[in-house]
Amino acid sequence: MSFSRRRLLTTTAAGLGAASAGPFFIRDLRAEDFIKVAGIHDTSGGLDIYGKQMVATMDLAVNEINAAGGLLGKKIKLINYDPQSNIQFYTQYATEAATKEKVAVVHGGITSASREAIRPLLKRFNTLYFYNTPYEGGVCDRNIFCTGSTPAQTVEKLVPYVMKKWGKKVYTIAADYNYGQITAKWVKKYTQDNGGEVVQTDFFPLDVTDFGPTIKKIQAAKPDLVMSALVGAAHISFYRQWAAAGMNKQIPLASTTFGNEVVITSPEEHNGIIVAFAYLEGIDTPVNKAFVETIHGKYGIPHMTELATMTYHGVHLWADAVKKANSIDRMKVIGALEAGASYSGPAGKTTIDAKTHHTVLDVYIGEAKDKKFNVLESFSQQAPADTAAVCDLKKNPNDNKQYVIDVKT
Amino acid sequence: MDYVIILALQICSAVASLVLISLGLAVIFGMMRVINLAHGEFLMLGGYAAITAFNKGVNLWLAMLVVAPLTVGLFGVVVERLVIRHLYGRLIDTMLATWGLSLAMIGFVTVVFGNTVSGISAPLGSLTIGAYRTGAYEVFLIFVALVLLAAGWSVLRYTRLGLIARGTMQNAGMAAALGVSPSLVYAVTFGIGAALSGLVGGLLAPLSGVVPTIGAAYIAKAFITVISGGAAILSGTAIASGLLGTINTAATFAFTPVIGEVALLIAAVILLRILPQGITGRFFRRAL
Amino acid sequence: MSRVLPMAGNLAVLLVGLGVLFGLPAYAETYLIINATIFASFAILAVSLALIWGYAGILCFGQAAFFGLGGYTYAVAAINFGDTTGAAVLAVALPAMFAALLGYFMFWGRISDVYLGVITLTVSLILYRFVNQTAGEEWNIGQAPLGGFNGIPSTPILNWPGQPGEQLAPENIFSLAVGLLILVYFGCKALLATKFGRIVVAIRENETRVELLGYDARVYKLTIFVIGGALAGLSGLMFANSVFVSPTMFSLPVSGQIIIWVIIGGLGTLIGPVIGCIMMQVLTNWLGTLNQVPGFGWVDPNLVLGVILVVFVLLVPRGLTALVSDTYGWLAQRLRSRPPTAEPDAAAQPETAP
Amino acid sequence: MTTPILETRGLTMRFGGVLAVNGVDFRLQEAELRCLIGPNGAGKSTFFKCLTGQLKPTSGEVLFRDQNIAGALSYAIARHGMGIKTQVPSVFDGLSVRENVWLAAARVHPGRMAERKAEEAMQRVGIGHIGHRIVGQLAHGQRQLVELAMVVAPEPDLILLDEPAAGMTDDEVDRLVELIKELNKSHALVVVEHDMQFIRRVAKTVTVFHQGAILVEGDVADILRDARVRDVYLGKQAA
Repeated sequence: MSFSRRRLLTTTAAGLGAASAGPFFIRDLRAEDFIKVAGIHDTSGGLDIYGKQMVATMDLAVNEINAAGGLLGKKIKLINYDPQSNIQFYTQYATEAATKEKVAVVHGGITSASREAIRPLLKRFNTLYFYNTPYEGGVCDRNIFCTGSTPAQTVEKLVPYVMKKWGKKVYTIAADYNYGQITAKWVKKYTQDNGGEVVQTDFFPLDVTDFGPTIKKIQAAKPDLVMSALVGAAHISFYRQWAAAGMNKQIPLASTTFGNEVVITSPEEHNGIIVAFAYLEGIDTPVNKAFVETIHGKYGIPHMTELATMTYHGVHLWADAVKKANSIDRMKVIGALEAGASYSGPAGKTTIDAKTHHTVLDVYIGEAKDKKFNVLESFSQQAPADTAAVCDLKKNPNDNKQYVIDVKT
Repeated sequence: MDYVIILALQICSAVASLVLISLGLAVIFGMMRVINLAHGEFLMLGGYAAITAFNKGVNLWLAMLVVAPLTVGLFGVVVERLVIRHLYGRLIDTMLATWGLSLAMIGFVTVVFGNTVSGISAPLGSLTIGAYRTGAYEVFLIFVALVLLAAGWSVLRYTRLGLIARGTMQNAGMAAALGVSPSLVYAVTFGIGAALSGLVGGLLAPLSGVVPTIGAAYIAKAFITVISGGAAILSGTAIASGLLGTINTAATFAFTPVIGEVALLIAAVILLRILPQGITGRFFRRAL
Repeated sequence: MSRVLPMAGNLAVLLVGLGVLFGLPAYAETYLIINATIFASFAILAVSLALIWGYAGILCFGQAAFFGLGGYTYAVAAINFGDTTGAAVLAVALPAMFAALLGYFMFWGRISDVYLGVITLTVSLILYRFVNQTAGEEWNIGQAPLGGFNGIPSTPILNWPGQPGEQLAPENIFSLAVGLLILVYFGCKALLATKFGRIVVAIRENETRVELLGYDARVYKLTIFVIGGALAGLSGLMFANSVFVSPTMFSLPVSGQIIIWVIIGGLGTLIGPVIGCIMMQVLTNWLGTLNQVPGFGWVDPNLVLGVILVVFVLLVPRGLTALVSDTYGWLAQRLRSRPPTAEPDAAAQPETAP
Repeated sequence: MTTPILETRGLTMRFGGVLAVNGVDFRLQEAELRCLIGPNGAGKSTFFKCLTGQLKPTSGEVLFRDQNIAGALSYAIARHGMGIKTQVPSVFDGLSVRENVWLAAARVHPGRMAERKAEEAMQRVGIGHIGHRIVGQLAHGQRQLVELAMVVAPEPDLILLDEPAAGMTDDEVDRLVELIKELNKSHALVVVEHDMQFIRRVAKTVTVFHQGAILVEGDVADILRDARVRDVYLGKQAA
């Protein structure tokens, strides 16, 4: 398949293109003055709560790089697409970014489904791709860098911590999709490894809002702690109904997903919940304090999550690699990133793991307290052990799939 | 024994919650043969009204019980005048228009409030039943559902408004015969239906929180409950809620929440196949 | 209106269709080809509802059920078979069979109107719920994991019949989608011109009378419903080849979107919904590129779509096609009646005496 | 004694507590023309609906050509050879007159034949000149004629006409009377009508319905002199 012969007739195509993407084609006249970078994040629809802050941090990172003189003597031009929480638009915008805008890199995707929609496309069109969301792990593809944490990195630290604190009998509730399913398996594995027992695991579709029956089932099971991997707006109801039943005073909660929920729930509902992420707003470093201040102030985002902070790290990791490679050529940049690229920012130090194209990152255990998370303990430079068990891009550079990680319990 | 009580309570709670989320829709459907697909967003708006008022310093109960229904009721009257009025007798068109309205409301609320509005905690604390605890507020909602049904029944049975309403349910021309303009009856009905939705939206906010898209979680269930119930506003809704709520909860306890949900949906499909006009289309035809 | 106009219309549609089919791949950029492929797959879906709602009067609130079923059948079968040809056939056949079952259940139960709407809606919700919770390994069908919320990202692309491994290139998928759309469009036109098609339209007008004339309306409704289901399945197959299958294919917003295309384009026409579909796709696609500055200036697509829908139902209830032809008729009349009298209303009055 | 084309035995239709049709025994011979009269609400239209399958009778038998069709579906009864013009014209408002009649003819005749039969039926009823018009835009009387043409086109054995003359002009009524007489040469007909002038012009035998049952049956002249019949109608008027 050759797309190049069509360039000859681009003028005609621009006319047709104007119908579906009017505002863009005028800017193309001066395209060579910029290095174009695309962000594809849902800023409307059900996922906008994350998408908006990811767009903000991406904008911040790009502005910082431009203020410091840009890259290779050029300014970065950021093109944002809003796929409206609809997979179909990911396909369309990724194709547009790669083939029409010819961007140097695409950052984006929130759900795993959206990542898997655009990953093969961007590989086909030879466009570098950064996915900055914590996810279930297992993606093995040399064209993508996954900067978010995976369950093994966070669950491994969280489970022993809360078991030591609260007890050995665990009840798991998780969102019913790949991420929740795999997280639940890791919870089970680490609980057993630490001499405990998961008495029950319940899965909830992402639109369930009524947790009454479950709360009663949990009471009947009498666990020492509840491990939550609930996700999304509907599932916030669980924390409310849990507190309304007075259960938050009875059985403690731990989670690897309770993040932005801290803004939406009240202190009575969330105080005491213990979480583990690769980033928490309460990280006590000057870099993070400045970062949080800018995001709150200039961008009006009330609370920063790992997704948005890792997006910020991701953009900087890419920019540093471009400088090092002295080129935006995809293979050269990948080479520079694989050569142990590392960035220290608000989330601490993030290092690219060449074998998996995931990151070695700092993990923080924190406690929700009055709409914030206090850092209780931090673990520096945790390797992506789960993906590493199935993926070795040094050995198999042509690998191109998401492995299902077999969690041995 | 405790477990049986708690199970029974949970079933009551599920039934009450179906009654609550369906009632506003049922009033509008029963009286006007209008399916308001923006019903979920009316509930959402009630939640936002209550929370906004509360955050502005209004007493929580006042915010939920007065501000929410008033706001949404007024909004309903405006919607009726601007949109619904032009579409009477065109069931499908009203469904489409109210659906457009629902999308627009989601968009509008997102633009105005964003999507990180803090919720309010449920008041009243918790109850202890043997070894179990449950939210006192959930029990309060069961009580509210009963009160609303009883109040609705009394109004329909004993007041002049109820007489007019019953007349209109039987025959749209009846209101005119009673010397009341049907246009006024419709505006008032839609307003009352909307106010009920607002009230319920306000009451549910402490349990479900508010996000612009929360309406989607309610509308399908409310729609299915009302249509399964049939034309009689109160008894239809109550019976359908009782049946579907019990099936849902029993299946959730026995299996998983998904199976509970699917059991509810399958029950509704079978019900409609057996009784194509809904429960009260066949039985209890003269009920309210 | 004379017979000349519809003929000219068909010819125009055919020319535009063939122009896109052969013109676009030669001139347009890749992203336009991909977009056009998705538009064409959806346009087939629009035709499927235009047929059963616009002509047979069956308002199906769950057309997405057949769409999703088509996509999933294709993905699961293609992963298991290796060769995709059989999978493609199944992707049309299985939704058709499902439509036959559901249609039998509804039409033999004499369910119509809003009750039919609720049942179709509920059935699509059941499928949505079911597929959404299939993330676990116990939900593998043969080689194919159903994948739950994430769908089946590894949906195979169609291969040339009999040559597994020889995948169709994006241009081929595009040609297939547009070619199928043209076929489906004229196929439906031809179908509606037959005796069967005319009886189906008569059922929409007055089902009781059709029965009193001795036609079993249920059989006709079931047949057209099955055809609609098969077309929706075909659309799902093409969508699976241009994006991939995920549970959102079954979701309420998808069903809703189809209804919006039909109402905006014009109920009771075939070309209207196709135009409505493409217009709405272009519009939502464009809305997603507007938010260039974070922090302010968000245009919420929901708000725009909602307002459009309300405005159309209130002011343009017969859709764009009717608006265009009415405007054309009005202009023609203005031009013709200019010399002696300019009172077109007066001439139209006497016919409607009570 | 010849076998009747239509016979009902104890035909009963109950709606909740109301007996709309109450144990009706009715007989109609081949090629007979019968008029049904009775005050509003006497059960005439309900009786028709039980015959055509639009309603499923609560009890009783309907023998059409010796076959019990009680409870059968309308389309099956129509295929058996029964045609009805309903009280409120039941036509396809969105379609042209020609399409309306063609749909009726096409059930029995294939292809070109259907078109010819439809054309014939339109001529017979006198609507040949308005074949291109959309039915929804016609006056009430004309819509009645369209429905009549639809009943005639497939040439059923038994024709039921529910208030065919309502809303017609004098000219149209004249043509209707001619048509009914002509149809009666080869078809059996049952006609419900209120207009006594009309009844006098077409009827030989009349059946009077009252409160869901047959009050009296007989020759048209006798019936119209019958005191009970007058009471029924006058009582209605007095109330």
